Amino acid sequence: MIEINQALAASFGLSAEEYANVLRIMGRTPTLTELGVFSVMWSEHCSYKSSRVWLKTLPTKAPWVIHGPGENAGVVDIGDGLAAVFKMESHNHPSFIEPYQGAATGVGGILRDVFTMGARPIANLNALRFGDPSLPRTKRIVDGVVRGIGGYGNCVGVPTVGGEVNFHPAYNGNPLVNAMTVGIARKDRIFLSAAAGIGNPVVYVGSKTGRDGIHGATMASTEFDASSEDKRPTVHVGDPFTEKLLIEACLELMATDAIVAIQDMGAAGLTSSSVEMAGKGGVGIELNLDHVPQRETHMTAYEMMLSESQERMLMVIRPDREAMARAIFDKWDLDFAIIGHITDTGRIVVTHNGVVEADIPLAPLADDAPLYNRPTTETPKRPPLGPVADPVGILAALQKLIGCPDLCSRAWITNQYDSTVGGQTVRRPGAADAAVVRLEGTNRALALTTDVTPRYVFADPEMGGRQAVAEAWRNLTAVGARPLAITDNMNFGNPQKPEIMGQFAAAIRGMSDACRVLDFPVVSGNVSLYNETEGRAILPTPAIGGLGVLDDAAKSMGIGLQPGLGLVLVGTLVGHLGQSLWLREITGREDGPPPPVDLAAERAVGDFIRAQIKAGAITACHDIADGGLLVAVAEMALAGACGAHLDRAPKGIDPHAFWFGEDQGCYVVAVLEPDAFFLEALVMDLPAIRIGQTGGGDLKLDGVGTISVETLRAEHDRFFPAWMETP
Amino acid sequence: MRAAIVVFPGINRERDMAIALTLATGHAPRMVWHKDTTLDGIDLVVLPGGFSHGDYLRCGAMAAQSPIMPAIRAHAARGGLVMGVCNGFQILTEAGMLPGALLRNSGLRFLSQDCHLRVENAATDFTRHYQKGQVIRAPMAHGDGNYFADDETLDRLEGEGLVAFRYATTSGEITQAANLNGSQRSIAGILSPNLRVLGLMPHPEDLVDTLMGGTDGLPLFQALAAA
Amino acid sequence: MKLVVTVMLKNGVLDPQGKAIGHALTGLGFEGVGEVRVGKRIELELNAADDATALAQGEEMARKLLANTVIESFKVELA
Amino acid sequence: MKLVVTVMLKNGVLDPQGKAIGHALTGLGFEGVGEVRVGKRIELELNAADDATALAQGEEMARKLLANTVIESFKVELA
Ligand SMILES: Nc1ncnc2c1ncn2[C@@H]1O[C@H](COP(=O)(O)OP(=O)(O)O)[C@@H](O)[C@H]1O
Ligand SMILES: [Mg+2]
Repeated sequence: MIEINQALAASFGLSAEEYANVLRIMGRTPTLTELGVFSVMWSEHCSYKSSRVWLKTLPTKAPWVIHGPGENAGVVDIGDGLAAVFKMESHNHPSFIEPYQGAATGVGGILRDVFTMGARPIANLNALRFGDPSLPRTKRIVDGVVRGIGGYGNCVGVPTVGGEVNFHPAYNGNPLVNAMTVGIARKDRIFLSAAAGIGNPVVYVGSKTGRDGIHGATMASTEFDASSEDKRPTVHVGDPFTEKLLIEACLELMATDAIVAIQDMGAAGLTSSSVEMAGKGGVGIELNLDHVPQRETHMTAYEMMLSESQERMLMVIRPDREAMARAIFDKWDLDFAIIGHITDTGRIVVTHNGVVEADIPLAPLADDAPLYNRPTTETPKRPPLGPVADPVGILAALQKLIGCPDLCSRAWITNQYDSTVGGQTVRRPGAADAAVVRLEGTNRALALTTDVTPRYVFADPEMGGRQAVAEAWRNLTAVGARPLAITDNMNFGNPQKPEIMGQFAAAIRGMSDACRVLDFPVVSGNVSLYNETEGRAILPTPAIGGLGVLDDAAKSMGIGLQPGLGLVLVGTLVGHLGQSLWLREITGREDGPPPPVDLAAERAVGDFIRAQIKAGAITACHDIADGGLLVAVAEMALAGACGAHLDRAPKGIDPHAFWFGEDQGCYVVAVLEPDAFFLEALVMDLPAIRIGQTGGGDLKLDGVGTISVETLRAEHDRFFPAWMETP
Repeated sequence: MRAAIVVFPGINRERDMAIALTLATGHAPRMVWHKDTTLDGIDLVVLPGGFSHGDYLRCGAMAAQSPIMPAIRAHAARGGLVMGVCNGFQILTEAGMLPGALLRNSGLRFLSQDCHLRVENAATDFTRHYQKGQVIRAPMAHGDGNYFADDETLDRLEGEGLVAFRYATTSGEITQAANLNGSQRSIAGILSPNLRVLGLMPHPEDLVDTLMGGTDGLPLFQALAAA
Repeated sequence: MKLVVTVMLKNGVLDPQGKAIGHALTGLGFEGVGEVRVGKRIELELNAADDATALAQGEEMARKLLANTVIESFKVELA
Repeated sequence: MKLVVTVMLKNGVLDPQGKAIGHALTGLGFEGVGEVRVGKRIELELNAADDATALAQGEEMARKLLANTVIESFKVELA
């Protein structure tokens, strides 16, 4: 027998104070299973103990928000009686340990958060950050993560339509894999997790339970099984086939009135799902683990409660619908087992082999969960960059930038993701600033994007947080969509370090400001802390997943140029080179403050662009982001296989600052009638200048020189295949 | 044209296929569960794309043993129309209803991109609305589309005009570069000797709407609707 | 008892996976690596009357499902 | 000489493929099928000084490339 004491609690990740609280709540020494339940429910992952005070400050409301944070995923009204259900979630650590399975199960997990609410998943996106490409390890991780995302998403038949990829040495020992899923449901048919109905059966469906991913701390306690080390890796293996069956079976059951409450078994599987369902419903729950479908023999209560086996769900159903529900899961060859029932005790009681293994009052388990207001220190402001000379010339810089790992073509990655399954993908990866997916059977479409610029957040967390939200909003706007809401994935280092907690707090402040001004609330999200190796934190990375709606899918805008159009820059461009890719790639410096985001201007320019797209005045549209104006134009040229003749940089601004500055709130648009367009901008008092004319097969820069679109393409396409397809 | 789509567990392009068929025929196809055993009153049976049984073991291997398969064979034996796309093509080869096999893509990676197909035989109920030699675009999305058969089989397929589509360049040339998955003789789709069973890897059903980038796939469904 | 069914691609069927592995091994600095072929090993618990029955069942499983004899050959053994 | 490297998922690691195969075999009417597990068999020609060297090289190849030791175990033999 293992002795339950503070040392064991510490090895489970509970502090002395937290363990004292457990003793107080229980009024006795907890059992091993009880200690396990407390440790996972009070873990950073489940309790948000370091981040909760800050998350509460995020704006979460708007007339179109149906469910904000607190449910499995956020829900927004998208018109026509439909709702979009979406969330983003990280699988950073598992993807470092085993890139393929880590990424694959990340996709599986976020899919479940969405279909558990009654939504059919219609799109996946991802936000990936990797270390220095020159390290062999980085290559192995990229290969595994990309295969894993494709392996799972392709098999379940949800198109992967967008995402982003960055490289930076700060991620050498800690890659980030953030996966986002978007689903569609009828807005009056949303399923929630609050349990109800005393006596109602608690049903387990999906895959059998094995000893997958049981808390590392316990792994070390070899008492459970002397030879277990080798036999029980903490890695989860995903089974997308079972997930696909689970999606179909759940949606089939959801078309009936059988389900009272439903929740996926995510992190801390049976524990968190049962505790949260009962807790939210203000009821009690009794589980008999003898009935849990098991894949392995001799599993203990502790193991079953903490197992993170994938592709499982927990439901509370109406007792008179049991036979019908069982028949549906039988049809799909999935396990279906009644493992308990709802009680009025306000406690979770777990029995196994006739022994009560856990009996915990639910209210204190939730209410007395630790909550820390951790100390913060502000990130010092960066001094202005000062003048920087151009060492290489405009075209040489363009060639270098368009081919660098952060800007080169992502086709090698996106060609491994099925982006067309479903037959509704209007704008595929690379074709527009946001992916556009039509809603089957309607003219409506959703626009989807993921964004954050970690180097900005690192230099100035508040401005960087603001920029991340603004960029997501801008990308949705650039395809003509009305931005509705975001999900976020807060990836940071160790929150016990004041400078890291300071980054977190400031990023949240910046995000909140942007959300407010842009009417773009947060409806779901995820926090991933302790992203450090050997004491070195990652760049603070609050990844934003944005969702917008287009009333008419046919009106969505791409970035590809066509010949015979005027090119116009809308927005104020002063040539901000601080933290720009030009500065990093051309001069080797990561310096200066990031570009400021003027939220009022952002909103005014964006609303104007959207209105002009709707009015049919714009033929192609791209925002200015990484790499600046000239990279934006080059990307438009590549996407449309059409060149452009560009005017000289305006007087009073260095040409390299004009072409490569990363000023915010700016768009490049191709318009058929520039004069009419300028007039519209003038009326709205918005800055718009002509920058050139489309046509031909080259980018011709007045007073600078010419480079062919095909040369640019060769540079753009080279990096990934050359890197990944050579041993 | 009364069409049925067979739903094997794990397939995922049945909805895409239903949309294309509905568009061309004006009415929704019947969805048939893999455990059903009859296909009464059906003119065209479609085996859609996806990952039947997770593509575990070999793509299409387990689906080829489904309870519905005898009915599909009987339908084909009566001269009924059968079309297998992607996973459906793999199922048809695993079931022995079309010759050869589909191996792992030669580059060992999943391929999701548009490809171009040259129509090799336009005198079938599937391809009548195309011209022989015409080049059409279609999305591909597969990890195992590398068509393999022994030389004798390949010679026979070619000799009897049973190659329906080949991977080609936009101008219709057959090149190694255009043959993205490494298929023998660039074969993308083949026919049964009576020209009534078609298997092909790319997805014409995902290119039937200008909004999704084009309608190159539509004539195939229109031809079927008129068959 | 436990059956082991080994399934390999037939000679003459190109094995891109084997080729890639051979390539990668050479790239990693291993010398003298010749042809590499990759197949499957399927281990299955079987409750059969005796060894002969088990082997016969294994043969049938392989022919019906575990191997595609157009491209693969197989071998059935008791573990 | 010829090396055979067998790579299997470790015990306790979910084998979705094996699960599906077991299910399919039962569906086909085979009785008494218990757990099924699927692994890889890699056969490689190797030009090594002697058997011991070959086996040692095979071990290294497995550790470096052929097996994912986080979730897989392997065995190296001479054919
Ligand atoms: N950074 C965040 N911003 C907004 N909401 C968040 C954030 N992090 C977590 N949430 C919300 O907190 C709840 C719990 O999240 P999580 O533990 O990830 O759920 P699950 O167990 O379903 O994966 C969810 O409603 C989620 O949307
Ligand atoms: Mg959840």
